[in-house]
Amino acid sequence: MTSSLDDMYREVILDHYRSPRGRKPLDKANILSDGINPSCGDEITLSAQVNGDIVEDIHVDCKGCAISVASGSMLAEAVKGRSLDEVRQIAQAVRKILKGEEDAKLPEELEDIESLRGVRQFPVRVKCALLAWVTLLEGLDKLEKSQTDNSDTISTEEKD
Amino acid sequence: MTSSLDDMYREVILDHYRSPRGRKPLDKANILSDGINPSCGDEITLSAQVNGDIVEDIHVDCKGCAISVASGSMLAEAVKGRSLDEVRQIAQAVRKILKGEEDAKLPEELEDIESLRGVRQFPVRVKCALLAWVTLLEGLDKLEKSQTDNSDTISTEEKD
Amino acid sequence: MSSKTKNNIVSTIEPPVELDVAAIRADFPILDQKINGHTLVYLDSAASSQKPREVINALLEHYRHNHSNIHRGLHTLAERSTEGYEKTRSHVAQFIGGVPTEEVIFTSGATESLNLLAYAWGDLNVHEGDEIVITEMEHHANIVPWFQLAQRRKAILKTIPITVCGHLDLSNLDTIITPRTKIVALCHMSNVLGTINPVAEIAEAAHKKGAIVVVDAAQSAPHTTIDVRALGADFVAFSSHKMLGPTGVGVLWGRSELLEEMPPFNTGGEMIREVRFDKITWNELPHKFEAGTPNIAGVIAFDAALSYLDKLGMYNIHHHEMEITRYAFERLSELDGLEIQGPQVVEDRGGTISFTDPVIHPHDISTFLDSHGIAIRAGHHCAQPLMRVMGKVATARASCYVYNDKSEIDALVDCLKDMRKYFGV
Amino acid sequence: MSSKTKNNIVSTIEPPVELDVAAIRADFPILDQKINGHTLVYLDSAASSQKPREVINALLEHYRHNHSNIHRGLHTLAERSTEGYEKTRSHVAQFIGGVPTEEVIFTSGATESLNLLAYAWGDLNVHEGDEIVITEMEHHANIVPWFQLAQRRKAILKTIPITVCGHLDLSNLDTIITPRTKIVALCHMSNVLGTINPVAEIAEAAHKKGAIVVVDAAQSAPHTTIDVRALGADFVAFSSHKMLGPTGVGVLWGRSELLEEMPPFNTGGEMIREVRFDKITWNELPHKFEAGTPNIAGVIAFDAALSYLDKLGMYNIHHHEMEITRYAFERLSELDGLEIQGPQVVEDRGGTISFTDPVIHPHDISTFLDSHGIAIRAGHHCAQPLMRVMGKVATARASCYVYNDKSEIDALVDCLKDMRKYFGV
Ligand SMILES: Cc1ncc(COP(=O)(O)O)c(C=O)c1O
Ligand SMILES: Cc1ncc(COP(=O)(O)O)c(C=O)c1O
Repeated sequence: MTSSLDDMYREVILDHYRSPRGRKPLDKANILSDGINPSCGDEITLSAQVNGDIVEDIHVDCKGCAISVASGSMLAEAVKGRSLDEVRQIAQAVRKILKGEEDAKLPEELEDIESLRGVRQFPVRVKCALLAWVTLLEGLDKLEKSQTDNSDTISTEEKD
Repeated sequence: MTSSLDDMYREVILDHYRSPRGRKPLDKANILSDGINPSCGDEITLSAQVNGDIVEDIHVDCKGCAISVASGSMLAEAVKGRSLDEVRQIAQAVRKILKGEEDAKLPEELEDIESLRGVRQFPVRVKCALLAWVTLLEGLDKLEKSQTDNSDTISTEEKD
Repeated sequence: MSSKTKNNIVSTIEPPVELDVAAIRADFPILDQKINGHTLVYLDSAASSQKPREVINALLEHYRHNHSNIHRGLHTLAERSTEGYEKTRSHVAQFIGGVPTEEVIFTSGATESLNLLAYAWGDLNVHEGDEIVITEMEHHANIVPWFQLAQRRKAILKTIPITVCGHLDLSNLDTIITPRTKIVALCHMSNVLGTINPVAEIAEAAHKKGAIVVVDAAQSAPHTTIDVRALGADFVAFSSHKMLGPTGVGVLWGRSELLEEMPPFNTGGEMIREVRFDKITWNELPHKFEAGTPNIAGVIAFDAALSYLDKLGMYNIHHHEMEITRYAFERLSELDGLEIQGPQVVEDRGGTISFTDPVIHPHDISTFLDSHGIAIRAGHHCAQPLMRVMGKVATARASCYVYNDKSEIDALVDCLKDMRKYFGV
Repeated sequence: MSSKTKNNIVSTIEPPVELDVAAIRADFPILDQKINGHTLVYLDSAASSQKPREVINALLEHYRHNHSNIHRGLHTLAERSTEGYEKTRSHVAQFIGGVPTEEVIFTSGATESLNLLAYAWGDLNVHEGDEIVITEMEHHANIVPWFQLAQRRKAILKTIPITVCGHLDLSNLDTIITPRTKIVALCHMSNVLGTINPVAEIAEAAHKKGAIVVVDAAQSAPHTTIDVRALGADFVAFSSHKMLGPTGVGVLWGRSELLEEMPPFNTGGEMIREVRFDKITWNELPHKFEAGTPNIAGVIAFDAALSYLDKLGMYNIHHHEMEITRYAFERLSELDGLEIQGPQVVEDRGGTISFTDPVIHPHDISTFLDSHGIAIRAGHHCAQPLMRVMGKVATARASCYVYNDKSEIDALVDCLKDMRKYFGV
């Protein structure tokens, strides 16, 4: 077993992989965002129920590798109950961490996510770890756009 | 001076090059054929006056290298006064000689042309030596076609 | 060379000669290295093959002694380079069944060969309402150019479906290929399923309806004897880099009648006869389709790759890979639930084995194997539509070639077992 | 690297560093050989340059240790190959003036780069009655694709004429480039005349009329500092093989705004995002334009070529070639009646010298020189329209590069004198 393999597949990652969080589909959602990783075929569907400013619940359905599944599971755990601003900050911090920017900071209680740093040794897999977070950011952007768009508020729920 | 250079530029070739035959323009012509060698820019204009079955006079205007000029000059010398059939046979024999077919035969009095064999050691130059002869063959084909074409005999003279 | 000719003619009656894999491996310098502390086991030849010393040396020799631009030059180096380049063309012509040399066009790869066709033959001959038929098992290189052509010409793209066993389903061929069909484009061997398709049979059906047949031989040319006429193909495309040759070199073979009538694709130097600002005439075949300075060194070294394949014999290579595949099937069956895509009968397929674990994702399989020195590929293998038909997001793919042996299958299977323990699933 | 940056910034004030040609020659194995009994004098670099050991070794190293297909792979060799390939992309981006990496697209050569543009940008943006402006001194690669585009789109091809001295005649630029002009395509340096064109000035005129500017830098990228932004270019094309790199590799640089709006050219693997039989989406830049397996080894070795050029310094290289050209002009003037085409002032030109003898045809010059080990080119140099303008059928062309020195000019001139005796004219 080489050490770099264990660097990537840390115990906490394997744990998220084996029992991913946020797998329960939602009845209602006002964030709905799909992501694919064209180079390897990972697919993710992310839906979230936002109430006022707070992400009340989130559903992450990820068909992908241990890294993308674990990353999606960590995301589900991390964003639930947080404000949209916080969520955006976390997602951006994870993106920075995965791109190797050392100064990116996460709230202390989210140190699980720090374990994704090990993925950086596997450049091709960085995309897998990123997928969920990028998809989330896109979903947030869409939500924001639909809210600031005065003409016609798009209800993402209707997309179902 | 390497020997293969002298193989190509034999004395007889240099002689034809320095004073090419058949340079006098014709008043009338019923064969008119242009040739170019696109890979190197050689250009030839060949016109001949055919009376009955006999090539009475020929004009070869060649802008090209020593080999193509000498080859054109040899052509002018060789075909004048011969029948169309003979001319065609000679042109085909030269083509064979230049393509390395050993059994190609030329009338004895045309042994000058044999000196073109040396060009075969310079594959890129074979095209130069061929140009005049291929252009002649095309001219003969055109003439034949216009003669067998019952509908409308094309007078190549008018092209001037 | 003689073994090649022999194989072409009497391949089905003479017994194959077993490859001396140890000797072959010694010709491939790259194989003699450790990856992550383990001896490299290279099972990714369907993506790109490794190169024998002869090919590497041919590149070296070219740049050390002979390099120059070709065709236009009158000096010694230009002649050497031109001669080397044209020698490969003759070799290719012979390698694919003995076709006229001028029917062999060098491109930068199978992908460019297929694009050339879609643009140059397609735009000339495909009109509104016409049909282009491909199959569900095509590589993107044999899908996207036709999709784009169909878009440009308002034509219809149709597909021949596959059966659950990974064969083409020809039961409705008559309704799929119609008098409106202009092109039937299909792979000779699938890069995912390994399936060898009955090209000649389909070609006959296509020709009856007046369609031309384009064969993507990217996966078959490296592994089996190719006789383009016997296949009934009108055009055939393949890449050097998958058959022991350098990257950046591909072949398009086409029947000269068709090539003659086609306009050029890329234009520029070499492919013209005469250029005026008001009129341009094209050079003769094959130069009409080879614009600009080609991959001279690559083409020249490709000759050495073909010679290496000739020496081994394509029939022997195919047989060798069938043996390994048979063994791999046997050993992989030790892994419960592991699913192998494509034909289960080795006679119907090449040595490209796609598989999925019921739980572990192909990426994780690949990363885990790599950490033990084993190189396989994981993903959609540029065949997303096929993945969708198979109901998979991705597969793991182990593909073998002349330098692989059964001990490497053992390494693969043992490592897959360790992997299951590691992931604890 | 530092020397490159230095040259880019302060090139006009710092004195050039003289090239150590003896040391450079030792890096080029091909130069150490006899041709027809004479030491090779290679004066044909404008057609294709020779390769230093570093480039040859990079190819070797790739195939001996690192080869795999790129981008799609999750194993060590795939990562090494991908990393090497992308490293060259960054290097090119820096080499041409520090542009965003995703604006650098690898092609098979300058010719393909220009074709890509003519098809992908041209078919999208050029409409009936629009104008495409080129110059009289273009290489066929920068004529024929535009001619074809004009034919396809019923557009008009116009040319900027040249003066008797071999410069562009810009006196009527205002009437040549009009509001209907969509594309102005011109070479930075002529491959026949050696002329360096005032691209920035023409680009300004073109942009004022709303046209885009395409620069054929095939002859300048090897010999001078290129800053694509300073040139005012929208697209720039060049080839690796003319600048110490392998054959089969080219570059298209383009402004990302323009590249983004363009459809892809070749299609297939790698350049897609998602493929369904009814809908296809494209990958992001630069991958959208790189379909299929590229010339991986060639691109990787191209990095070594750029490093070699960086080390010497483009400014020093240009200066070295000006010195040789100056000397060549001097010595060639000893030959009565010998006519040199193009600018006679070395500051206006590169080290590519076309000449004609009043009597002896360029082919004969080339063959005679070759028999004495001297490699030059003879012919129309893929610039037939220019030849017609100059009233020549062909020219002889001697072109120099980093490994040439003045003693080789002496050899050339002495041999030309012998030649006149030999032909007795
Ligand atoms: C000015 C110019 N443009 C374009 C080209 C075409 O380059 P390539 O043949 O490498 O595609 C050349 C080289 O011959 C050239 O000299
Ligand atoms: C079946 C098939 N067709 C076409 C291609 C494209 O070949 P290339 O990428 O060499 O152009 C491939 C290789 O990936 C393939 O497997």
